[in-house]
Amino acid sequence: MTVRVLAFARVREVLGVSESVLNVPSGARLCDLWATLCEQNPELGPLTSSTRTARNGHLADSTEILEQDDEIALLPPVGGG
Amino acid sequence: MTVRVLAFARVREVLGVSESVLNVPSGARLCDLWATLCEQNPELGPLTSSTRTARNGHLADSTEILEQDDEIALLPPVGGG
Amino acid sequence: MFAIVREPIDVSAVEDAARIPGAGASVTFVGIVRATGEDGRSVAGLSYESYDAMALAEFEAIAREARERHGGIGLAIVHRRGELKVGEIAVVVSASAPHRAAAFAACSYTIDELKSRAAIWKKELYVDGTPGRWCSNAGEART
Amino acid sequence: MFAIVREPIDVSAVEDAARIPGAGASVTFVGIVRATGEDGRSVAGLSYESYDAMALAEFEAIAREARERHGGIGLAIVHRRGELKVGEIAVVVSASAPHRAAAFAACSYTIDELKSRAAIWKKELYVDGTPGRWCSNAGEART
Repeated sequence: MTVRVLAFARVREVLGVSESVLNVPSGARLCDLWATLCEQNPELGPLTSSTRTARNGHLADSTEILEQDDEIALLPPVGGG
Repeated sequence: MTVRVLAFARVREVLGVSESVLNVPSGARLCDLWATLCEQNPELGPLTSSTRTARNGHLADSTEILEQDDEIALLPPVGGG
Repeated sequence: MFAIVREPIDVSAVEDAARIPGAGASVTFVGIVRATGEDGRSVAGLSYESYDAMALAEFEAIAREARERHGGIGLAIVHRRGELKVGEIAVVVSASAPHRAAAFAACSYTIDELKSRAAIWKKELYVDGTPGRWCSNAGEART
Repeated sequence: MFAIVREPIDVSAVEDAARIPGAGASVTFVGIVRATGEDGRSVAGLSYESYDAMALAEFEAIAREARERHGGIGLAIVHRRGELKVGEIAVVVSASAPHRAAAFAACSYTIDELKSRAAIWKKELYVDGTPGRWCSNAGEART
């Protein structure tokens, strides 16, 4: 199963890409996706508590189960204006 | 002795002119000038309590004594903005 | 920029004039002639007159006060006089400051004080042709 | 008008878009790139990025809230993204209303909420070439 991952600001810089399509096992939750990303990119770890996640344009709980073609956005603390 | 009188808004309409040069007796006070104007223009009477007076660009007390060439402005309640 | 003008006001020029070096925020108030008068009657326009010397001195006094309260701010005030139609701009107040709290406060303070203190008068002219009426800000609630 | 744009923002166009019929007051906030960073360092510019879909949805949500609080108001929000130099305009919020209290309150509410909620990020770029720093509004005092 694949999901699209959008990353912004510091999280984007750590991942090195703003957008990617990732394979995730069926039944995986948002927090599993984040954990996988942290394993591959240890610098993400310290950002865990400050990074919120949106699923298909809406803030999501980390326990939500991913579905095929979900658009997952990784959102550091905002700084607009 | 003469003073220049500037009138605005409703007071200007009652006097019929925005600017005039008036003869005043030596020693006359601001309130004497107003009283004279009220005699000549009875419609001014009801405006007495709401009209402030400036002398040479500064709000003045009605007991101040007029001097030659004073610029006296008759100021109804303001309504700018 | 402190001015009373006969011609339409260029809002951008007032904003620019108020902009200080180091500004992070600019707040601009624009006052527009409304179609509805104070007593609900349909307004065709407003006629403004001013005692320019005193009004401009008051603009500068208000600006001094705003600077005392809010520190290093930039401020510009332009008021129009003459006959204005509904929808036309009567007054523009612009304030700039390093941060937005001061810019909002200075702009709001300035228009409140201008309305209550500056030697400017306004007559409502009605669509139905009934005699115009001089409007006072005396009873108006401060914002 | 709710937009995130790459090009310089036309402040007048945002003001015009926010203008409702019956408006007696328009209040416009302009956010400008400052030369001094959050920690006092000299800033060469800011780099903004955004998640446009979520940011625009948030602009509309904030506008709905402002209308619920302040009645018949007009509101427009335009934010810029990309690299901005010191002195350039990053955001414009304009509100119009029959009277000025609502216009001031709606404009102020909107910029406060935008800064704390919209999916927009800002990196300070420094004159001395040291690595840029992502800035969060989380700790910022509301005005």
